[in-house]
Amino acid sequence: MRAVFFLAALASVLAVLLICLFLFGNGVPALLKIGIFKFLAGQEWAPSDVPPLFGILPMIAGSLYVTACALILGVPVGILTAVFLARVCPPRLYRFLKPGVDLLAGIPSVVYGFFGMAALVPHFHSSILSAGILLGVMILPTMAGIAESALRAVPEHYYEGALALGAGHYRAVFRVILPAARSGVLAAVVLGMGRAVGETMAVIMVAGNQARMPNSIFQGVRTLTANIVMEMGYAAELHRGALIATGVVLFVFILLVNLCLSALNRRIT
Amino acid sequence: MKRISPSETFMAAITWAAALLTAGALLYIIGFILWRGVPYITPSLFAPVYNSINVSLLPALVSTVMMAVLSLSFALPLGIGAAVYLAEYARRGNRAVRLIRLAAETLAGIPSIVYGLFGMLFFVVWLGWDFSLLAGSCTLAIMILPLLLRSGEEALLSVPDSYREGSFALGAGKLRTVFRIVLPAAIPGVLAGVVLAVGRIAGETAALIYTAGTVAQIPPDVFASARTLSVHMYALSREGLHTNEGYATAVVLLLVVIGINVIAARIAGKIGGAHERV
Amino acid sequence: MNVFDITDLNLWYGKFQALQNINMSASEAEITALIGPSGCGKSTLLKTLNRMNDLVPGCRVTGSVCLSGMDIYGNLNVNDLRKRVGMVFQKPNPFPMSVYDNIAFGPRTHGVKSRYALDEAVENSLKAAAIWDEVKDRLRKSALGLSGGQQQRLCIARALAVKPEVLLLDEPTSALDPISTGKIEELLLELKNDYSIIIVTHNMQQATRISDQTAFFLLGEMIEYDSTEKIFSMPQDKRTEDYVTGRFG
Amino acid sequence: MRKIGYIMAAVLLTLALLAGCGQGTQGTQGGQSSQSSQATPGSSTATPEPEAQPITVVSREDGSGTRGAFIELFGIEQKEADGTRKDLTTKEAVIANQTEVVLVSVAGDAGCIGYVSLGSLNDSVKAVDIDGAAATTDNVKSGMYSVSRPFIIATKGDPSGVAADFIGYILSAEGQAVVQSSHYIPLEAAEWQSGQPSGKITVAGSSSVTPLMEKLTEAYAVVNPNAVIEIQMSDSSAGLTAAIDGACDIAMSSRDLKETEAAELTPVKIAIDGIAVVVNKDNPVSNLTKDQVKAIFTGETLQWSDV
Repeated sequence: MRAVFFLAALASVLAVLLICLFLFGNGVPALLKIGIFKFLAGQEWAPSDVPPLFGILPMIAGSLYVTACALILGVPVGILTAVFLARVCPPRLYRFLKPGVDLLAGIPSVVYGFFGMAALVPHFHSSILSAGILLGVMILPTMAGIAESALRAVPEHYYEGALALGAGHYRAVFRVILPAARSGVLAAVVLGMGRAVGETMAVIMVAGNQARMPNSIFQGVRTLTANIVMEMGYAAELHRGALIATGVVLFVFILLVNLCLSALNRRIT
Repeated sequence: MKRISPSETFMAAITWAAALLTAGALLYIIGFILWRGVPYITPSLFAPVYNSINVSLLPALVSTVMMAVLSLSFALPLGIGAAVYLAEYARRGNRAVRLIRLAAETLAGIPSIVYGLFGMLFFVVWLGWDFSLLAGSCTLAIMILPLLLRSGEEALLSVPDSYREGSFALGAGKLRTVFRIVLPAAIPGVLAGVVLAVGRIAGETAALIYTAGTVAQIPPDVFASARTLSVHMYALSREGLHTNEGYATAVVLLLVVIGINVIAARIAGKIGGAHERV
Repeated sequence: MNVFDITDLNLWYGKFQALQNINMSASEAEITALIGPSGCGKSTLLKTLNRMNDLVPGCRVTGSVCLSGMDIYGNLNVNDLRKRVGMVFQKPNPFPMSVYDNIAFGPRTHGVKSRYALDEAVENSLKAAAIWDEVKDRLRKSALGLSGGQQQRLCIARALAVKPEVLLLDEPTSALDPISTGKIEELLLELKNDYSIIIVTHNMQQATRISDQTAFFLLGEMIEYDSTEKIFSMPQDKRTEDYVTGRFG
Repeated sequence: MRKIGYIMAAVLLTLALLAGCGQGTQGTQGGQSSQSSQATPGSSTATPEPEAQPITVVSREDGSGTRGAFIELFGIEQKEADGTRKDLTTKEAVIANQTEVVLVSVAGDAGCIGYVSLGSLNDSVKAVDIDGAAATTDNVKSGMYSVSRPFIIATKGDPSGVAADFIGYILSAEGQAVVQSSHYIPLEAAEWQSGQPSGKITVAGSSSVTPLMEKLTEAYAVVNPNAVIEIQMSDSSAGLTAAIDGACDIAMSSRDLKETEAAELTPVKIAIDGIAVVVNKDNPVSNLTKDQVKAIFTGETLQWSDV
């Protein structure tokens, strides 16, 4: 029976291998044809021109800026909300706030897109800032939900031990409970970041999607995922290969981040 | 007046402020959707057949439920099975565990459009399933697998060891202990993962457009193409012709997600008490 | 007849040797107490008797432990061993289920299906654990609602429900108040005629009150094993004397 | 202290809820629903006189049929003799991948300019005349309004069975009547009689053509009930590549076929759709020459005052 569980666990490894196989299989030939350096460092993206240009540096920069902005806004609020839900919230309020937060996670990204366009774009125009704020709100529920369950998993006697030493409620929560749930909270941040990097539909509507290097957060930008979604429909041969190669870049980027974080995580625990 | 240290009040303030911010964002968005969508919820919206004049969302609603059921029936056994292996069987540091965890974390990080690409290349083209409910739900199953695995493992690990020892001491085998004692006690945590997964399924558009297609019909069989509610909303609003019906769809989608959350919470409550029937 | 015969038993947790060549035997229908300072290996020995040590990664055992003549590390199925050798833990650990389901879990595990048989098993074991009167009208309620002393007696009832031959108790009363402790000690004295009992305890008065034989352990070795009166009145070994008179330990 | 905290929180939350609703009304009322009363014009922020306003250019994603036709008609696409092509649209242009996003962006920003299919035009924005000709279906039919592009369907080799019958229906008087009623420009009708073939075909491709195609399939279903037509909405090239791969029977495109595509597929023009250049309703500009539009979209003119 242990083998059956082991096979189930292997399913996720198998899925990653399959995705690698297909992405690299379709993306790498195009990457080699365009030239890795020209592809990664090229600042000009014009797939429909003849001869076509496939440089995705502006998109890489776009993704980094938008995700950084989203994390800066979303992570602190997300973790504090998780602390609030797990240890501070009065039960009466919790009965409404918790389903509300879960609901926020359920709202489709298209709706967030229209919300962003109606509420954020008029004030901040289509820019990194509006995309960052919108993504910050979108990753909030994912992080808060998982961080909260990590905080709740911390045994009660840690909290009581801290109180017994005269620590205040919040000091006990922030100095004892939060560090004890570090790996769960870190996982929540990783999942939140994954959602932020992966978000497409909402970002397309508020980010402006200009395929050039931005030089201020009030300027519009195009992210890697937006580039794929917008052009995948009509891309053919080399252009489609370039988009799949963009997918490969994203995939490798996320693999690297996970590797660093799991190494960091191991050194802490 | 008992003296509250300044750092206490500061930490209290930022925690309450964060919670208020989240609640504010939540209400602002809900208010926005309801205001824009509710006036356009008309009975015709729920007509059994979709056509371009009366853009009924019933086919999309049915497809969403079928999509959720199908992808959960693929992903849940795998996710829970994997969680049981990681929490109950695997030794702490061995390499297989680290490999599985890295794979799960990477899967969680992959953007939905990359799943769409993969789903199209593998399920639609290579396996020749064409645009279909099956291709869509398999792609979604892979997407929600890490969510279920992570929340399942978290829930299993939070079950105190004393329950396991108590069960073993009574001569119960490993299997019986896992299925009769550990899993029932972990159901609430697992269901939290299911709620998040359903939220993800209901909200997904990018991955589904390239795997399940956009045909507005109640899929007669698993190999028929179908559009979920959010794909329906995307398609409606895309051409600027039915934006209002798009918001009405959003309202219905919210109600579906709320319904699922409530049902899951009730099940968690009941099973959490783990009364074993004879 | 001896219920347990232990010959040249050694046990390691990875590199650390927790038990060094233990030779003892426990006889039927008697209470055997294991005493000694913390970390001396008495709990480790107890956990070896029903192979709960198998759950500890890196645990290695040599020598032989025989239950009524059969080597428990031989081809005896570990679940059957644990059915015949029940255990009660230091901290009460009822399952997050109703009182009824807690008690019925053991019999259900070992194939008892009929409703009538289960009801009877539950009632008898709760009566045997002298807690029937306190829980008979709340069998359907969660066991986690009971007090510490009641929960521990519930765990004893749960162990009795599988009709074991031996009952192992690992400092069962160290987390309980004196009144509950007294109740459990009276209970053990009653159970003595039906079950052989081996109890690990810090509480030397408890050992004198209820046990027939006592074994004194120090740093993984069994220093002395004799009848309880001899151990507490005329200990042979100086170290036993120092521990029993409370000079160290 | 706790009491005050709760009251303050409650006030803040209700404010957020109202703001959400308020924001709802100011957003534009997209779609043909002209009867909605709260359609307040213009953007929510009080912007200065549009004259001194910088121009925000909104364009469509790179391979959209609407964009392909637009840059060709206004000469924004530089074609060299040796076959090289370069799209000179300014890099600062906001890229919207949906018509609705163009409409909402233009309606939300006084200095914004974009282009949409004539069929999707609504009253939340204002269409400017091009070289003096108003953007109406009649002007396009008469040729006065030259900014238009064909809606094309393409099949691999000659169509047969349901596909052939359906195409015949579209080009017939009945089919062209449906085109007319959907605000597109019909072609001369051809004779056609339905052979009532049965079978299932899939039509895939351009999202701009999809609304018209849905109306056509519904009308055709009345004429020939035993045919089943499935529509997959994606993009022009996706439909064309799908037709080449045999994944769909008929492809829809809102732009002319590329050489590689024309080699494999036989195109059939089914309607003409004008492209309306749209600006914010507060923008006083109501007429632009082709060169002015080109200057704006290539980033030469940056202020509305220089137009």
